[in-house]
Amino acid sequence: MGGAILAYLAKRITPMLSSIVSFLAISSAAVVFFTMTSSTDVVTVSVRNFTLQFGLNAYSWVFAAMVMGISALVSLYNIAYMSGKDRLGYFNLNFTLAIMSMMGIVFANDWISFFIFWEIMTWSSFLIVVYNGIDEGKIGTKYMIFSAVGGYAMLMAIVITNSQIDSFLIADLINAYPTFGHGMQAMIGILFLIGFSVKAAVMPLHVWAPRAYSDSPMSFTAIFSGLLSKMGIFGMAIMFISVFSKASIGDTFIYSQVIAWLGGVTAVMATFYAVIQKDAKRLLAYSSIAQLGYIVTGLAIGTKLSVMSALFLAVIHALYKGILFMAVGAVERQAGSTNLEQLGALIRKMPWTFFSALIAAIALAGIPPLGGFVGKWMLYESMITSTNPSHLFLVILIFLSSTAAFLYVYRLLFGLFLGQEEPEWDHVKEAPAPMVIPMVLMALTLILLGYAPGLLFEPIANGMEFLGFENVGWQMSSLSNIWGDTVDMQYVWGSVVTLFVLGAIFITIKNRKSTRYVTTKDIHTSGEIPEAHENLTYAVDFYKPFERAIEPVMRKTMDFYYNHFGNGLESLFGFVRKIYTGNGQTYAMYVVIFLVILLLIGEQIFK
Amino acid sequence: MEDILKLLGGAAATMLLAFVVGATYGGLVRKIIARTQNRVGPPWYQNFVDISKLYMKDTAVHHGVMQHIGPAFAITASVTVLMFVPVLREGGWFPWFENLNFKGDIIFLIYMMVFGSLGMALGIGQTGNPNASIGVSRGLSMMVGYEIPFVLSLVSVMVQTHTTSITGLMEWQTQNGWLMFEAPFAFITMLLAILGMFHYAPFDIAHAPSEIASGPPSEFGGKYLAMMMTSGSIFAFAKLVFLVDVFMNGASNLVMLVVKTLLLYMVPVLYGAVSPRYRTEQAIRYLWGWPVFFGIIALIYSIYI
Amino acid sequence: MVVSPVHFIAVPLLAAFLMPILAKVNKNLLRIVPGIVLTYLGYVSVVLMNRVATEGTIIEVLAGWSAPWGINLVYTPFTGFLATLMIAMSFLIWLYSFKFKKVDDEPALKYFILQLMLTTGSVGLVLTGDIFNFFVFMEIIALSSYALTAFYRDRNGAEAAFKYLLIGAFASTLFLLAIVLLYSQVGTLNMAEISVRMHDVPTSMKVSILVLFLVGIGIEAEMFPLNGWAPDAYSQAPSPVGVAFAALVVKAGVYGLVRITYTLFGIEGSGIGPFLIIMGGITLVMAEITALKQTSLKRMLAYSSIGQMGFVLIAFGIGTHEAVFGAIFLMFNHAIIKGLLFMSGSYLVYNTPNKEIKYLSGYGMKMPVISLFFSLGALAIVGLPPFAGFWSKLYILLAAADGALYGLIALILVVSIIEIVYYFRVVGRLYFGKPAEGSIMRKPTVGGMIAMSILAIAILVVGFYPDIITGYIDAAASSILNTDEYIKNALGAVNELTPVENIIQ
Amino acid sequence: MDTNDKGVRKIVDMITGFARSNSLFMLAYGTGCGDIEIPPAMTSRYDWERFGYRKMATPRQADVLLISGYLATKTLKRVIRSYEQMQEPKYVVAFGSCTINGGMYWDSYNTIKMLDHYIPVDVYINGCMPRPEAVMSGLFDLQEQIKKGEANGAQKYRENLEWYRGNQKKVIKNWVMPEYNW
Repeated sequence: MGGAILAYLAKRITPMLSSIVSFLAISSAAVVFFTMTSSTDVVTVSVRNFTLQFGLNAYSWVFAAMVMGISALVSLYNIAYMSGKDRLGYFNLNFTLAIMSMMGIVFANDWISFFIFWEIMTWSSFLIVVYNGIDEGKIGTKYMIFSAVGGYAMLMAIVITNSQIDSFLIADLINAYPTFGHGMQAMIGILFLIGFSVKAAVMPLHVWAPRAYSDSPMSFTAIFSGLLSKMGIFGMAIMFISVFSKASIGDTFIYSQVIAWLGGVTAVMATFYAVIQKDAKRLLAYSSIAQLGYIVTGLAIGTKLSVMSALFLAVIHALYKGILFMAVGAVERQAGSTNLEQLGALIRKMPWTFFSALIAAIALAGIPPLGGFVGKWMLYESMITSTNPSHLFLVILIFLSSTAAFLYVYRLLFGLFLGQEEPEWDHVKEAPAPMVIPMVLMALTLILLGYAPGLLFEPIANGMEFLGFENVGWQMSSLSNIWGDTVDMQYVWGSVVTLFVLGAIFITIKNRKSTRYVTTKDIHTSGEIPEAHENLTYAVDFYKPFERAIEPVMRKTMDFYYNHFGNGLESLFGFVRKIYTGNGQTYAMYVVIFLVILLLIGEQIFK
Repeated sequence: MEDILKLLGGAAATMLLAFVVGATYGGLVRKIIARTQNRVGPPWYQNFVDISKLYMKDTAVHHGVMQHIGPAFAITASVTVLMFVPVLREGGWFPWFENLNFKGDIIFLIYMMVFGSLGMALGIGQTGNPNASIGVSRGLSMMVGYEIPFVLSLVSVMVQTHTTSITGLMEWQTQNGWLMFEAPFAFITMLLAILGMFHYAPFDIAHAPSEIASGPPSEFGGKYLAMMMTSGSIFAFAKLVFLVDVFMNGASNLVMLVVKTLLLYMVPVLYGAVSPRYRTEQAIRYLWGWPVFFGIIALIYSIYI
Repeated sequence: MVVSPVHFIAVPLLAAFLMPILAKVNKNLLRIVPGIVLTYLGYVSVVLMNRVATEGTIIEVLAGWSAPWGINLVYTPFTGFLATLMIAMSFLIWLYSFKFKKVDDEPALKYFILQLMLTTGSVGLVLTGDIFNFFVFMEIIALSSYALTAFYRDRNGAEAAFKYLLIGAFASTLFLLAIVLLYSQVGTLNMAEISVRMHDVPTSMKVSILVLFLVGIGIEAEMFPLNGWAPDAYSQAPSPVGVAFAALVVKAGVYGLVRITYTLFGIEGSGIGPFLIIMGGITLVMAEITALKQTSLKRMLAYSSIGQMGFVLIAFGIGTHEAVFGAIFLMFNHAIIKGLLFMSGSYLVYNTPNKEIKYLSGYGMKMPVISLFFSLGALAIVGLPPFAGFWSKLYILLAAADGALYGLIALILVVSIIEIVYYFRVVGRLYFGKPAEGSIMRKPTVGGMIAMSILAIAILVVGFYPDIITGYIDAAASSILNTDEYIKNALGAVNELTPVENIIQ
Repeated sequence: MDTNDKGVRKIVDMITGFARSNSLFMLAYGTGCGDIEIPPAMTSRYDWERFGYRKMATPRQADVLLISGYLATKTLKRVIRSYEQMQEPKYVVAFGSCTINGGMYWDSYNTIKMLDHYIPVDVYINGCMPRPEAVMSGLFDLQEQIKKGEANGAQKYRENLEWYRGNQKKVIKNWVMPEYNW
């Protein structure tokens, strides 16, 4: 299996390939994957004195399936989206590399190959981030720095682990972790967590994310925020569930608390930032950070229900955020702008895009009866039923963020698709089929998962049992917490769908003949007649009141501090480099001084 | 088939009840406000007249499909909430009022309650009326304001009673007494929260009458407005019943139900009848002030009791 | 014909001296001869590598004189590996600079001669088993480097060359002094014998000799603070020479350091290991910090290669087999990667005013291939998988972890983050922004393209399948670590002529 | 059931008439001095909410267009637009002598004398100004008409739209009224 992926990797690099080739490659890989998932063979590649293992297990199957399915669809979208752009080869090479490296990460059985693919993912995504050539705020460099911090923290943890237990296998770490000393456990745990938190954009390490998401081409951002960030979740779940739970020390409890609260704070702050954004891409980028915050919190709480909800949300988030980014990409490609304050009323021009975006938005807001609600419900229940008081306060944080999420969800739909129609956007057409089909397919998947979440519970439950939970229970379409309280999705669907259909039918047939459509210029304007060019839509500073209300917490961004830190370092280095004066005598003097010093203290140094 | 029929019949009966009571409450509220302003006020059945008149209006214009089905969203949400809320306490069931009470729980209801407003907001958004959009922006912002104390109070109640289903809550109350007294801080928080929830003054900035022309529903007339008013009265009733179930152990018969709900309803109404209007950010700051404070006390109380 | 290590010295020297005459015959011979010579040497080295792999160390005694008076060449796996590497690199440099100057102007003559001399010097320095020849070859390197640094006869070149000369003079003096002292103590110049007799040298004398050696060779090895000459030399010399410095001179210096510390004095027990670690660490940090603040591409590359050398020193200081393996691997990687970076970088900045990075905006579109090479090199040298640089870094880190030097690991990783910053600043700039008006791109020569693509392919291959060379490197590492075997081989060859004891009295 | 059956028709009409007449949502178009008489009618002295009257802010929701005081040609355009945005059944109540015959502006060059030529008026209330009692009695008349089914101004307007349009275009020189209104 891993061998197949590696083969694809190698094959990618040879030709400068077009989008179609990459789509074919990815989809064929997907087909290969979904057809031979049963095979649990282990491919080993041996390098000098250690061997790289690739294999599939119940847990990684979830992520592998997610990556494969979604990236196949997205690469189909990619064909139409990238058509007409230049340097396609460059883009698609990295695009495919990133996806394949994700597969590599998921398949890796040992830390070395994990790290190798992790870094490939990092630099290929970096090259895509700089593809558009936007360099506001040095975002590419920033992304690279943060990823490097994370990656190297992980590398350090890996080599230390190897020095402890002479093995790179993930399983061996899991088994050996309890035997380490406390300091060692703490160090390895923290280093790994830093490594994963960067990709999962947890609060203090999230600075790179918004711009990196919004500046890279949308067809990649769908992957970037949907899947690539999930790799951090992938690792984190292993750490939290398999490793820390076995730890002999109490302070893993502290980690989980800290990380859980960090996740909560991330969710709230990112949501607030998302609410006040003016650009659709930026809004979605912040919202991705917020959603990842939920997932991290769910993992950190670590009960059966919360972990299940976290993994469920991970998959669902990949779906709906993929749809939303693709929809925004479609709007960007068709209308040439993503500014929420200028666009409007595209619903009549791009109905399919609107439909899928609507479904995705409902799922994102966690409103029943779609899949998003299932994940959120499990998260809340797991927190409320948790024995740990701090989770009960955390649940308020999460609730705040998910209530505020309605705001930006509505802002997104309203800004792009609703509001007054204007001659400026009359030329806009519906996106071509290759872009629409993936969106609609994924939307339908969301609906299906809302009706029968069990389809997704099954693999997740298997994965969790692999990770070390006992008998994770799940029903096909009803949720239940440990207090035995249930929500029956089928009845919810029954009532919602019946009522909605009844209501819609009633409202449509009620004196149908005289009901008519009038343009959005025909509105109550106190008798005034709006000219064709004047736009009466209220879209600028849509949430100004809310902004004013939350203004106290928004004064300083984390970015601000990082920039100051960076500038400080730069100036320090500038001072240090003065040692190299570029003057021959100085250098000679250095030599002499060095010689003298060594001669003086040589006795002490060299026995 | 049999129970399907029972379900539908029960649903219809409950809807009818909810509509009647809700609309009557609406009329009473208008009457009460009129009294506080030293007027006579309309007859109690005024809302029925209005709604039926609106249903009878001939023409109806809409600005697109979302506005067309927006009211359908609203009525779906309110009736679904009604379906999942036990109208009468166990034992005192009218045989057909047991709708779907065991199929959902409080978290689900909290989310279901915002479903309608969001669907409405989508419909309103398509009208392109600036006043309507302003109303939506204010309304959603204020929703963030009052959801927090609302949720705080409910969470503390759930923690205290170790159940998240309403029927469970009611069983707990039949054994240990009303949560209104068992969880006093939670109740205070809830009272403060519903001030915001029912959108009466001082929290009526969302559809500020005569400031932004009748706010979000500006462009809705005829059957659309009628449907919104229907769902509004049903929704009000459903919310009241929900609160009564949570804090006053439901009601065993319709009379008690009416009394309790009316008592609870009077809080926002009377408070609103004599209040001026908050601006949005003031409202949010207010709702995140004392209510949240009490809510946190309630949470601590419920943890360490 | 029978091949032997002697050819490494003899052939290029001969060629170098013949070249002026050949140039009289036909200008074109001038640029062809080095190619032929280097190809032949490559063949020789490959043959010898295989022979070494099978039969073990080869000792070649020159001119019938036996050790300790005679000159002898010791071809161990380690030295052999380095020699092969150097010859391969200088062959690529020759390819790269094939059309370096127009045929009819006379600097080309100098250039090729000097390059050959440089190669001779470094290969000889690596191969010789005799401390005085060591010094001689060091001088050959130094002289040719001075000349090459000042190759463009402009002010900067002259200044750089003068600095280099100044410091280099120190180096030679101290080194010579050390040799004299050493000879006065042990009465032999053969390294093997020296290491045999080292233990009965009084400590203070030993230390002072060591210090002199360290300083002398440390200058060549670009150890902080003795590396002031390097950046100017790198950036002022013609770009192929920069490659030569990175690939040959520095490697020779490091080899000298290692040979002296490991073989003559012995690493374990003595405080040399920690000393090397500390000095390497300081060198690494200082160099990378300084590189971060550079505005000129070549200077940046120069400082970065200093940093890499510090990294190598750290690895040698750790001194376990893993570490030495990593160190040699890193030397190899650094040679090829930095070669690629210098070659492509010099094309990038060929026309930008004083080689500043900030003029490189958008070259990615205009010179796609070169930019691709540069990015590849950048990715590889900061040690990102799946490129060559990753493995060496990984092995060194593993060794450090085994030594429980967690602080050191953290230091290395922090420094590599700095490295990432300044390399990716350049890469990012290459790929966004618009090229400045009227920036003329220089079309790379065919030879240059071939050389660069060979290097790039080497990087990729080693990255994807490191086992292709790890075998040799392992052998090299064990050979450098195993001093006794070195002595046995070296002296074993000697003993047939004169037994050790009658040398002593 | 057969809606043509007399009895059924009668009952239906009765119900509709009752409902429509007892909840009049008013869009008050107050220009000039007339509108000052509305607040006393609304507030505690006369309190017309007793009869189910109610002020509405938007024409979409209103049944009655309450035109008070004189109309200039400029304001006429707004009135027409508002009237056309209202949804049927809709009624017009004009009060104050200015709306009847120009009143004290009878010789003004840009005051609308005969409002009836431009939009159909169901009830005129005379007086300058009519006191709240007068206003309410006028509204009672309107209620009676609605009950009897005689308040069909909108129907009239729809039937001879051309005539109304012609009159409107005559007085309104720069006619930019968008056609989507009606």
